[in-house]
Parts: sequence; C-alpha cells; structure tokens
Amino acid sequence: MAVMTYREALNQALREEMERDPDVFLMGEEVAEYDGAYKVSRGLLDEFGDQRVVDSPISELGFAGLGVGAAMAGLRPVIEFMTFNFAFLAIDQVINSAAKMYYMSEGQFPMPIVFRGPTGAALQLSAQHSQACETYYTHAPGCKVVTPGTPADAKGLLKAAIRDDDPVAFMEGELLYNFKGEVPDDDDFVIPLGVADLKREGSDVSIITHGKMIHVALQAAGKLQKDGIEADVLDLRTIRPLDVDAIMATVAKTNRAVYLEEGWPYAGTGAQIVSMIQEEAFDDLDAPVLRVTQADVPMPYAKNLEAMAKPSADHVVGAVHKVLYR
Amino acid sequence: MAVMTYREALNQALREEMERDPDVFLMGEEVAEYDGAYKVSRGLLDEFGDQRVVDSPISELGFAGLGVGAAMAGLRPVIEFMTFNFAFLAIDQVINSAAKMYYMSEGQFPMPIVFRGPTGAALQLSAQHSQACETYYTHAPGCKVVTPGTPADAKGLLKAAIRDDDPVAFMEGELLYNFKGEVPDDDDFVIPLGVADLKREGSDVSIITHGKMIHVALQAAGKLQKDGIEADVLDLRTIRPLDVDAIMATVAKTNRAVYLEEGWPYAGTGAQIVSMIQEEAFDDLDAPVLRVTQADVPMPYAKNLEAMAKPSADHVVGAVHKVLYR
Amino acid sequence: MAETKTMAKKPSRKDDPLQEHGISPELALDLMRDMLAYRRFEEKAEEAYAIGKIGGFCHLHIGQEAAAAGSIKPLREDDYVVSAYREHTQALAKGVSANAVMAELYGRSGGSSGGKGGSMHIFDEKTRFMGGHGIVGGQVPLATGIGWKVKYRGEDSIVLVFMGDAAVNQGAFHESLNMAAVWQLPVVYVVENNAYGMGTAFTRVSRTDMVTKSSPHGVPGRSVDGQDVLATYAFFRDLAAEVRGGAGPQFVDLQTYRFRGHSMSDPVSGTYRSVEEVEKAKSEQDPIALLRDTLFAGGYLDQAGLDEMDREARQTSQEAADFADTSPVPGPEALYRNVWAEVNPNGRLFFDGRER
Amino acid sequence: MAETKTMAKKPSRKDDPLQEHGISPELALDLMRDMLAYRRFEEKAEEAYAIGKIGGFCHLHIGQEAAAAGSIKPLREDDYVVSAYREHTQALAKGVSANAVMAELYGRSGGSSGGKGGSMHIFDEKTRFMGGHGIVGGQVPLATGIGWKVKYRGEDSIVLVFMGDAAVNQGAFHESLNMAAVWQLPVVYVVENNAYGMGTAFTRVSRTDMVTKSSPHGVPGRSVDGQDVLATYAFFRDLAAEVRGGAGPQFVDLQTYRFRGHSMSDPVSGTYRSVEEVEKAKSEQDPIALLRDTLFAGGYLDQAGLDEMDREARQTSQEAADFADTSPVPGPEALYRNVWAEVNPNGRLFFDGRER
Ligand SMILES: Cc1ncc(C[n+]2csc(CCOP(=O)(O)OP(=O)(O)O)c2C)c(N)n1
Ligand SMILES: Cc1ncc(C[n+]2csc(CCOP(=O)(O)OP(=O)(O)O)c2C)c(N)n1
Ligand SMILES: [Mg+2]
Ligand SMILES: [Mg+2]
Repeated sequence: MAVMTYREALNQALREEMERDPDVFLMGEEVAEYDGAYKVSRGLLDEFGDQRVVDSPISELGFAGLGVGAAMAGLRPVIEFMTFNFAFLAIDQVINSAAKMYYMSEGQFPMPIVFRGPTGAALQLSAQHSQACETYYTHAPGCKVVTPGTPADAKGLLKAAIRDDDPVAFMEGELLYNFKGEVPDDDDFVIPLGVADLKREGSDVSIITHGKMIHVALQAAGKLQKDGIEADVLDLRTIRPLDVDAIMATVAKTNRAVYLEEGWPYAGTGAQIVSMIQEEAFDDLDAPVLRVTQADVPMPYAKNLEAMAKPSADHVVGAVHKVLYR
Repeated sequence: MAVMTYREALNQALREEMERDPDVFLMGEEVAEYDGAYKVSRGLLDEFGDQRVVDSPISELGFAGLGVGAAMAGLRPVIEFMTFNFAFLAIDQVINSAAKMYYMSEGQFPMPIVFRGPTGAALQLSAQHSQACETYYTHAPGCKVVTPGTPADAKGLLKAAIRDDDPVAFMEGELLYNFKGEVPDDDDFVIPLGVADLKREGSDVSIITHGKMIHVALQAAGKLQKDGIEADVLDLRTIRPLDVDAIMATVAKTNRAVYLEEGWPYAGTGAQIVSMIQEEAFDDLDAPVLRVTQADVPMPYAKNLEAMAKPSADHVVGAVHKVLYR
Repeated sequence: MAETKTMAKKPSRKDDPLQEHGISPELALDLMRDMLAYRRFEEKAEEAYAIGKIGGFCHLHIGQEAAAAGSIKPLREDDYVVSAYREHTQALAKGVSANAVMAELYGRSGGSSGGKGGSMHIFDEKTRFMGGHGIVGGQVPLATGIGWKVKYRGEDSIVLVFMGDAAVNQGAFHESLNMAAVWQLPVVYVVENNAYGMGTAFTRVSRTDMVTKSSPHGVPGRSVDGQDVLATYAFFRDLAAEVRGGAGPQFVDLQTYRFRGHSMSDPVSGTYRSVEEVEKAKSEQDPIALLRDTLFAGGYLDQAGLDEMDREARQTSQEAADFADTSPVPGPEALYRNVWAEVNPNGRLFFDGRER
Repeated sequence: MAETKTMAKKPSRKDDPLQEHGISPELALDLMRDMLAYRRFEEKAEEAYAIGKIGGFCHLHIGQEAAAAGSIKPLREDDYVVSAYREHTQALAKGVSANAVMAELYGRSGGSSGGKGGSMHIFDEKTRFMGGHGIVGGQVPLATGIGWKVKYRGEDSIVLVFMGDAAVNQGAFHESLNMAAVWQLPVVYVVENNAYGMGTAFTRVSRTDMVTKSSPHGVPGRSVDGQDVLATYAFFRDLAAEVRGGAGPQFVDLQTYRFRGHSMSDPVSGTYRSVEEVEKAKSEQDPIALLRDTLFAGGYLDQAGLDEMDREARQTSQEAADFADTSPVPGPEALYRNVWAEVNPNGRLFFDGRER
C-alpha cells in the first residue's frame, strides 16, 4: 500500500487510463499548462501532449458538448469542470445530450464520457462557489454519479468511471485534494461502480453518507463511541448506481439511520435514500430516518456563518441521539 | 364563476397584473407577434405594446439573465420559457444569480421575477421535450416553485407569483392549456403561495400530488371509490413554499399515503415529501408511503411506450392497494 | 467577403448552368431525383400526420430540398452530418433509407431509432448521420466534438452541421465556432437560413447579416443561394475539398425558404409572414421547379422523363409509408432498453419501483 | 475600426497630455489620489489575506487601477456599474466606502453585504454598484437587463459592465451583445483585457483580436490604453456622453495588465508568463508611475505632494482595515436572514429541520 493524496490518486488514475487507452483525453480550463486549477493533472501535458491534455476556453457549455460529440464519434473524453458550480452553464449538454443520446438513438451511440471536478463547499468561497451539485445529476436517468471520499476510492472509481460506457458525473472535493490515505499498489486497481463501503462498523445506528461527508460521519462516530453508541458508517461511494442492498443491510442491523450529506435538503440525495428506506425497510425501522444537511441557505462568506451552515459532527451526533430517543 | 380554459386564466392573470403595475413586462420567444407558442399571451402585444410584451432571440441564458438584471434594477419581469426543457440553458442565471442575489447582497436586491412555461410531457414530444423539471428549481433555497393544475389555481397563483418579491419558477402544463374550469369573477382573485388544496375528500388513503397529476389522482380516486376506497386528494399547488401542515393533516387522518408526480423518481419532489412524512408523522403511518412517478427512463417517442412511461391512474390504484395491504 | 458577392442569390448564369458549375447531366438528373424524393417523402409525412399516424412535433423541409441535396450529396460516406429537428430529408440525403426514417416518424420498431426518437431524433450510425437534436443550437457543440475526433485520430473526414437562422443567437454557436477556430477543426457550420425562426423574422433578432456571424471567431463566412441546387452542390463540393485539405472550420449562410409552417402544429403564414410572400416564394423559388427549367432548357430532361422520376419518388415514399404502417410498434421491453449502455453488476440504476 | 487606431496604445502625445485630453489639473490630481487609494487598499487586503483576516478567493486589481479610475470616474451617480470578482477598486471608484468594502472582505457585519458576500460579491444599492459576480460572464446578461430597465423607464442613466478577456468566450457575452444591439440598450461592455484568463493567454483561446468580438452583433468596438488614466478617462467621458445621447451599446477593449497572481492562491508568474514579462510591465506600464511622470513633467505635482497623497491613501486603507477588524462578525441570526425577500405567511420555505 502506498500513501498518497487524493490529488495524486486522481492523477495516477488519469495517467494509467490514458496510457491504457489512446482514446482517453482530458479537456478543461487550465488542465494543461497550469497543471489544473487544483493540480490534479500535474505532469500530464508533458507526458501526453497537447492533443490529449487540452486547455479550453471558458466555454463550459461548448466544451462539455464538444466532449459529448467526441464520445458519439468513439473517443472517451474526460471533461474537467474547474468546479461543478460552473457546470450549471453546461448542464443542458449533460442532461439533454449525454444522458439521453443512447436511449434516443436506441443504443447506436454509447456515451463513454466523464465530467469531473470538485463539488460542494471549500473555505469561504461564498454562495456561487460552494454548491453540492449531486441532485442536478442524479435526477435524470442516463447519468451515473460518483462521489469518492478517500484517495483509494478516488483512484479506483475514476478508473472505473473512465471505462464505463455511460456518462459519469465524477464529483470530487476541493478540501479532499490534500487528504492522504493508503492506495493499493495493484497497478490495475479498479473499484466497480455501485458498491458501497462500510467505513466503520457498529450496531446501534447507521450513519449513511457519501463524498467528503464520510469524514464528518467518522468524526461523529468517534464522538458517539464515547457515549457508548456504536455506529455503522456506510459510504455509498456511488450514488447512481446505488448499493441499495448495503443500505438495507445496515438498516436491518441497526434499525435506526441518519443520512448525512453536504448539500441542501430539498430533493437532495438524502431525500431519495430516506424515502427508499421507509419504503423498503419500513418494518425494520424503530425510529424515523433523519437527515443532516447544509443549512437551507445559499452559502454565506463570513467564516463563522459558513461554519454554522455546514453540516457538522455535532449535528450528526444530535440526529443520532434523536433516532435513539436519547 | 366564469368557465374558462387554463390558457385564458393565465392570460387574464398576466393582463390584470400588467394593468395593475407598469413595472411588469413579459419577455420570451414568440410571446408578442405570435401570441405565444401556446397562445398564453394572446392579445397582450396589442394591449401593452412591444416594450412590455417582447419577442426575444433564442437566447435562454441571455434573456433569463436580462430579466434578473431588470429585477435588480426594480422591474418585475415575467420571463417565458417556451418550455422548461429549454431552461437548462438558463439555469445558471436562475440558480446562481436570481436565487442567491438577495442573500449575497444581504437584502439589497430583492428578485421579483417569474420564470414561467410548461413543464413535463405533452404527447410524443420525445426525450428532450418531455421533462418534468421541478427538482432543478426546488433544490436550491431562494427560488419558489408553483405548479397549478386548474384554471382557477393558474390565475390566482400567477397573480401571487408576479406580486411575490422572490424568484418564482411557475410551471404550467402543455396538456392543461385547453383544460376548462371555473374561475371566480373577483377581479382581484389571488391565491397565496404555500396553501395546498384538498381537491377531494376521503378517509382511507391520501393521494398527494401537484401540477397536472391532480387529474390522474382524481381519476384514480374515482376508480378506488368503486372498490369502496375513499381517497383524500391533496393538491400541493406550490411545492416551495410547501404546505406541510396540510400534508401531515391528511396523513394523520388516513395513516396511509401515496405521492404521485409526473417526473422521475430519483431526488424528485416525492422523495422530499415522503422523507418528511416518515420523519414528521412516523407514528401516524400504518404503511410505507409509496411513490408513483414516470418510468425511470428518458421519455420515448413511440405512442405505446410513452403511454407506458407516464404515471397512470392504474399505477396509483396499484400503489394505494399496496399501502392498504389489499 | 468577396466570395459573398459571387455566391449571392441569382449568380449571372451562363447559357448552361451545368457547365458553369461543372456538374454532369447524370449528376444533375440525380439531384432532381433526390429532391423529388425528399418532396414526396415530406408530403407523405404530412398526410400521415394529418390522419394521426405520426405524432408530436413534425418539422417539414418542403421548399428546402436543394439545401439538403446540394450540401450533403457532395460528401463522402465517411463524412459526418449533424442536424437539428428539421432533418428528415438530410437523413435521406446521407443515405438513411426512406423506410427507416418514415418508420421512425411512425414510432415503429423498424425506425432508425426503433421508434424511440421520433421526428426530431433521427440517428443512423452506419451512414454517420449523427442526429436529429431538439434543443436549438445543441447540435453545434456536438459537431465540434465530432470534428475534434476526426482531428484527434488524424482522419480526413469532414463534419457538416446544420442549424436554423435562429440558432446563431445561442451562446453554444459562438462558443463552438471559437473552439473550432482555435483548434482548426474540419467542421462546416451551415445555417439553413430560411429567414424565420418559428414566427420571428431573423431581422427582428439581429442587427447584422447572417454571413457576419462567424467573424469574431476567425471562421470564414460565405453565402450561397440554397434554392439553386446546382450552385449549392458546386459550392459544397469545392468547400468540402478545401476543408478536407486543411482549410479549417467554415461558416455558410445557406439562403433558403420554408414553404410550410414551422411545424405541423403551426400556420404556414400569419402575422409573421403574408400569404403573398409564401406564394411568391413557392412560384419563384421552388428549387425543384428551378432545376426543372434548367434541365428542360438544356434539353437534359423532358416532361415525360420528369413524370417518370416523380412516379418513382411517389412510389418510394408510398412504400416507406406502407413499411412504416406494417412495422410493429416497439414491444414493452423496449421501454427500459438502452437507458444505460452498461448496466453495472452492482447497484441499482432504476428507481421507479416498477416491474421490468 | 478607424477609432481603434487613434485609441491604440501610446497615442502620440502632445507636450501636455492634460490639455490633449481636456483634463484639468485638479481632475488629474484627483485621479492620482484615486489610483493611490486603490493601490494601497489592495495592498492592505493582500496583507490581511496573508495573516488570515480575509479568506476564500481574493482577486486583486493591482496594476489595473487606471482602468477603474479612468472608466468609472466619468460616470454620474445614477449610472450603474456591474462587474465580476475582481471588483474591489471598481466599487471604491463608484463611491462605496473603503470601510464597507474592506469589512466585506473580512466577512464582518459592517461590510457592504454584511459579510455574507465576500470579496467576489460586493454590492451597494445606494451607489448603484450592482456586484460583484463570480460566474465568468454571468454579470453580462445582468448588465443588459439593467440597461433594459433604463430604456424601459425612459431614464438617461448608462450602464458600465466589466468582464475579463476570458469572458468573451462565454455564450452569455454574445447573447447579451446581440440583445443589446437589437434593443439599442445604453450599455457599455468593457473587457478589462489583461491578456490572461488565469493561466491562459488570450491568444491561446482566440484566433482574433479582442476588438473584433462585438462585430457580429452590430456593436461598435474600440480599444484604449488602460494603463494611461488620462486617455482612459477622456475616452470614457466622451463615450458616456455618446451613449447617454442614444448611441446604443458599445464594446471596449480596455488594455491593461495584472501585476499579481490571478487570485491570492495563484502564482504571479509561472509557465504561463515569465518573471521578466511581469517585471517589465511593472516598470514600464504602471499606471500610477505613468501619471506621476506626466504630472511631474507638467509641474502639476512634486515628490512632496505625491508623498502627501500617498500618506493619505495609506491612512485611508489602514483606517479601513482597522474598521474591518473592529466590525463585529455577523450574528448567528444572519445565517437565515435574507434568503427570502418575502416569507409567505403560509407554507414552509426552510427544510433543514434546524432551529432558527
Ligand atoms: C433551446 C430551445 N429554445 C426553444 C426551442 C423551441 N423551438 C424549436 S424550433 C424553434 C425555432 C428555430 O428556428 P430556426 O433556428 O430558424 O430553425 P428553423 O425551424 O427555421 O429550421 C424554436 C424557438 C427549442 N427547441 N430549443
Ligand atoms: C463559468 C466559470 N468558469 C470558470 C470559473 C473559474 N475562473 C474564475 S476567474 C477565471 C479566469 C477569468 O479570466 P478573465 O476573464 O480574463 O478575468 P481576469 O481574472 O483576468 O480579470 C476562471 C477560469 C468561473 N468563476 N466561472
Ligand atoms: Mg429558420
Ligand atoms: Mg484576464
């Protein structure tokens, strides 16, 4: 096992997949000469040249659509959004073109394209730069959504996403790029989409989450242990496809669950998963499933307000106490 | 009470609000000389002139943003999207500008703008023209979402939306425009946002829905009555603000609920409402709350497939039987 | 813009337009056959729509046949064509069978997309007809990406993308032309300029001429008379060679006129254009009549020959309608088919809780 | 493009640039005071960022002071200014107090947005400074809408909107200019052309000159030397009068240079531009030094006078920092305040289930 940052893990995944398949190319703002705004593509320009690592103009709609066209014609584009906040400009091409092409053409045009970049809040980037965008991509059939929270997951899932024949919104976290962790040395380490990962085992309550929130969940689980509460922490890793069996298994075990996510509550990922739990595991539930989310406001700039707005381990602990009727 | 079509009701609401307030103007594709693609703005150009009823280029992002700027400067724009399917191109201006402006400026710039047009499927318009887009607008705080299902609601709610100081996504239904119904003569008939309407009373089960699906729900309720099942049909009318009290009241009465919506299931409106019901009325529930939605596929063109894809009264009846354990 | 002039409407014809444009009699007759086939196909679709065999939005190309034949016929099989929703005849021109297109309009399993795409979404991978797209301007970045692939692979195909005059006001158009210029992609951006976007005259939504729209991107723009199929063919034949030779992206203002309403649900004329305007165009600018006159004048064709061609065209479209009519509707299993190209072994992809 | 030439860099100066541009000594001295104030303000922000008093992204305007003073100072109080995220000094120029801007950067309740907007979102309704927007190109349609309101109400204000050179590759830019041209809105679209979008030279993402970018829309485009504050002032003074007089929308290529990194988190130089290039610009193109030389040469100012001005500028920015430092952080009640302008009496608007 090598220890590396989340950034390095993504970089390795890109390098390995580009070496493996000449049809894979990376396009986005600042990905080449600048090594990426967050340095995820460091060194790739030198290694693969400017036909495969391409700096784009600031034209999100245009280069996202260019990627979709290239995928129709047989390439496997990796389109980097500097952050998903900017992808609102491109979402027409993701939903109306990429997610529907295979269906509208009755299978004539697979869409092996990855749209990747950070989602969610970093530090004090304010309302327009701090959105968790999962819901905009999970809602429509035809698009897969992947949200790795560790370096190993980042590497294994990005490789899987690039090899997948469907469009994948691959959502990273700006605050995760420097996060270090162990990554298997296996030079072809791929994690299949649709497999959740139990990041911590407990029997009293299930904390279910995805993306960078797994770290908040683990923090909460640590605090809870001090009160003698043992929590399962289930990391969904991919939210479409969704590992429903793993969700139902932890709920069947603990009979109590909290969904933690970084984004807004209304029609968030948690809403979907909570409604599925009550639908498919109604009799397993000893308490309602609660959700912990960002405060239901645009992200404020002020440090103290931002801290209040973000979901915290204490919020999770509070919700866990509620579902345990403590 | 006058009987009129949903189209005429919207037309009256626009005319009355434009007469009432010189700052209200209508802009969109084909709204002026063509009387609107669906004739909602018939006659308004002649009555108010081309400064207040304005044909735009096909530039959704541009004219949506133009509306937002005009609202910042004190006007009350009504921006028509020919359909919300095309608003994916404009959503950056709706979410990143309109929905956040008031907060980012700490209350300096209210955003009294209405984005309106049909959402959801009509008949055989295929994948890119048949989406129910509610989730894309309910998720982010700062934007209100209104979905009238009858002529009276269309008129009363559009007048309220135009008078509201927040951005409102006002979602109509192409298949509703010719639907006739009674509308109060009261020349200032306004329905406040956030008030649901019990469209039918029953005691055995709650069918909760919004938008054009109320008609499917009422059809289902009729069929259920034949089997001796009496259903409450609750029309939310506005899904943000959301009349939670009305939802919990019907669930408390029947202890069984089905959410019916036109769109896709994953992170749909139903997901939000079902998760709230289990959270806030856990002990009232005698069965899981089920959801009836569009088939989880892009809308196919073929008539028979489209009919299968749409949620039907029979789907609702089936779900009701399930929650009644019949 | 020198070329703009020479290419503009009504080029001063020499005695024989065929020679002027370097077009052989055989080719000219083929172009007549093609245009007749498109016209009769669309008329058949119109009939079928009227009796409810075709649903949804249906946008006819009647009046614009020369634009399709003249621009697509010069292409190679391995060239790509991308279009919007007014694409039936363009698909035919690229080689998609009339049966497959008509069956798609009927929503039948024999259609080019098995009936799941419909009138606005004709796709055919074999002939490289890349759709059939419904969002105005949405196909323009796609074509740019297809051009990217051609350059990426070092191939010598070219890409022809069609859009309407209203589409140039979409940001996607400008973003695409800029990228195509920066990367010198082999893409020809063709505006089928029929002067109206639905009910909006182009002059009401632009202060400048169409041909200028590519100027800020460094993409050359030229105009051509899209009702004159010989001029159009010659123009695209030469342009395709230039682009194949590395001339980079091009912009074309292909001037034409729509003889029908915007779609089957829209009026042919109204406040936005007068009956007289439409009738005048039909009598003076019908691309089929214009070619007929040329061919008659040159003695390449006579009435009997034309009638025979027309009989064939009507027969083909009738056969297409019969094929469509007898092609089975998609089976229920088609509903959930091809949502995903890869149904991962793990995890759930469908969430409607229905039986599949 | 005749004007392009006359406006291009290094106009042939007469003996006295003040007279050449019709600028009084008092005004010239005020412009010097303004630019010094901007420079010292940004340097103070830089300091405060380094010690963690300011967070997030912070984009400095150092090197571009003449662009702000020269374009905004000629405006009337009731004119509107809209900008992107590199807007601190533009806000100062429009009349927002240094205290309010600095406190906003600090995220304090005394800030122009009560600390909730931050560096990228300065808003001030009173002075008609309309933000402060973070999505590249996003402010351009907004400005178009503000211009729409001015025309709608028959007022004679004008709107100045700033964007970076990279923003012209956004579709929103082209859609906006087209609409402004069609409706003849009183909007001046100003590109602060500092030659780079983050690490990307404009020449790598465009094949044409900036000044051509408005051409397809029928919006006149001109270039001006944005490091020469006198030339810039004179240019915008005259242009504002034209637009107020009904000349319609305008496009300006305001040529300038960024002396710092893209944001506080980015390097000043690197692969994308050399240290030498930056140093050369600093020594030859510093707008403050250029004006100083002119004022010294003309005898309008001497070193002592300049030092006094600078002392004042430093003091103002120090006071702003002190104000910001002592301004209280927003109270917890601010978190849920102003999400909605109208909290409807019925229905729920917040869904996080938290106490408020
Ligand atoms: C983004 C978007 N906006 C609006 C529409 C509705 N619409 C379909 S075609 C059309 C007019 C397009 O006119 P033009 O581009 O000139 O093409 P033509 O129909 O004349 O071939 C409009 C407004 C759409 N399909 N997509
Ligand atoms: C739509 C969008 N894409 C990307 C970004 C990230 N970003 C912020 S500024 C910037 C560069 C803009 O450069 P330019 O327009 O030249 O303005 P300058 O910073 O030079 O003033 C980028 C890529 C963004 N904020 N919005
Ligand atoms: Mg047209
Ligand atoms: Mg720049």
